[in-house]
Amino acid sequence: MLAPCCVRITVLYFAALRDLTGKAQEQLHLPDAVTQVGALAAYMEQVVPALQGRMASVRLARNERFAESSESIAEGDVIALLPPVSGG
Amino acid sequence: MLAPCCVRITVLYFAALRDLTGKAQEQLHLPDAVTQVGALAAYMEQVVPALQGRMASVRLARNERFAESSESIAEGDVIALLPPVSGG
Amino acid sequence: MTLLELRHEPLSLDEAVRAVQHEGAGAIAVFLGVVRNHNNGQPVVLLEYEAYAPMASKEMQLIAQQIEQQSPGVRVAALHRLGSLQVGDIAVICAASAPHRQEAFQACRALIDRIKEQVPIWKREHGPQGAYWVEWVDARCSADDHDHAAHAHRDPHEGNH
Amino acid sequence: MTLLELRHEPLSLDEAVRAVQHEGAGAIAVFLGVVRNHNNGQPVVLLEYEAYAPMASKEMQLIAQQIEQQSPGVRVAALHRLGSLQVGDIAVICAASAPHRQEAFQACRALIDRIKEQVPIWKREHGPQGAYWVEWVDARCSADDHDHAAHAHRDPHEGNH
Repeated sequence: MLAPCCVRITVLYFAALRDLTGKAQEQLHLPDAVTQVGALAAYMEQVVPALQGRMASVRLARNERFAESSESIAEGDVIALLPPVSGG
Repeated sequence: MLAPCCVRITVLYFAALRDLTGKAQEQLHLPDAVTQVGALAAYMEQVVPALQGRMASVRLARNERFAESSESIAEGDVIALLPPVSGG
Repeated sequence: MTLLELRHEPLSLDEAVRAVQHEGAGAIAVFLGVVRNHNNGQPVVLLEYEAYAPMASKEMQLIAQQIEQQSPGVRVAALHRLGSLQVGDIAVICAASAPHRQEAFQACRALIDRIKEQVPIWKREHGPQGAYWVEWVDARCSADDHDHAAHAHRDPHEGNH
Repeated sequence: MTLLELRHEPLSLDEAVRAVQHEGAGAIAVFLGVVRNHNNGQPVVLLEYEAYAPMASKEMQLIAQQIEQQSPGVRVAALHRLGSLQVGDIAVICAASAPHRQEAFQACRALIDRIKEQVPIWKREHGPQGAYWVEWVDARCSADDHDHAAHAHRDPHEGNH
């Protein structure tokens, strides 16, 4: 489970995504090919059934800041999946 | 003083105009030729020394409403001389 | 029952907000005009406000009606203080509610703009160089007079708020 | 010391105004977002707000800094409520002070616009047909589904405030 080969991240789910996945957060071990935020979004859409077909409007945050697709992911990062916001 | 020949009006002075005329209001008997608001403004500039050269920025109200120059004046009207407003 | 009043007592922000709040109002925009410590580059210690009260009330009613008729669903309220005010005192409160914020902001802005333009209220500013009526430029004084009025005239865009 | 907070307790209008008031501020613009009794033509009885709190706080700080740097002399404050809110409860307060009203209105408007656009806060609306997350359109549902999400999609300009 905690093989040294893998980058481990924490994923947070909010609002509609928490309801759909049934959880507020989980730990993920990333395949070596998944090194950037954009690739992570595509990977998660594949491996998390509740996310399939639903990622188009979802933004990703890395360590509490909105993340660009090209941003690199590092061991221990906290990645949040943010549905369209509706504050105010 | 109260000759039936004359239209009598009350004139109110506000703010800088009250300071300059030294009074808050006065009664005026109008010459027969002064029948409209515009003519009244010109007449007052002539007969009230404190107003001479100072009427350009002054607006007139007739019975608590802004008045057009062409508006007729009637017995008992209350005419207010309003310097540029500065509320707020 | 629109709240539109001139008052000698301190103004209440909550009262103005309550006056426009209702169950369909998702947005409330409020404007506060506050006496600040300088104007036209001069220190201000005191402002005196006076009004042609009956006409001022009518003009405020007229402005409120125009704004509410122009934007259905909008409700407005305005309170204007009279008498002697010090730095930090609230001189005017405008409030506007609407279903959405765009209309609320627009109505609130229109309300304060029109009140400042056309309601017969005047303020006299007291600073270290004496007192003068704001916006009054004495046409009999020459342009190079160094009094407050001439100063105000050189900088016509510098209103109090 | 800018006041920017997420709170589960009722919000105080006076607190927000005091946070931006100072002796040079002649104008204060305030926006209140209030829970209203309908949205997208549906009755609303309850709203639940949740946030990604640490990120939301950072985003609010960022927005406030941008606005204050853009307009020297402007000070802003924002309070956003979390938890269960009923019709009439205040969900958000934005306040902006400036020497004059133009900048105060602009800053207040920019503040609420950007908070609604980019701060990670979500609301779930409870009406007679159940609960749904506002702004969430489930891309897996077909366009002719008659649930709230599809309904919201048909009227994208009808935000909550």
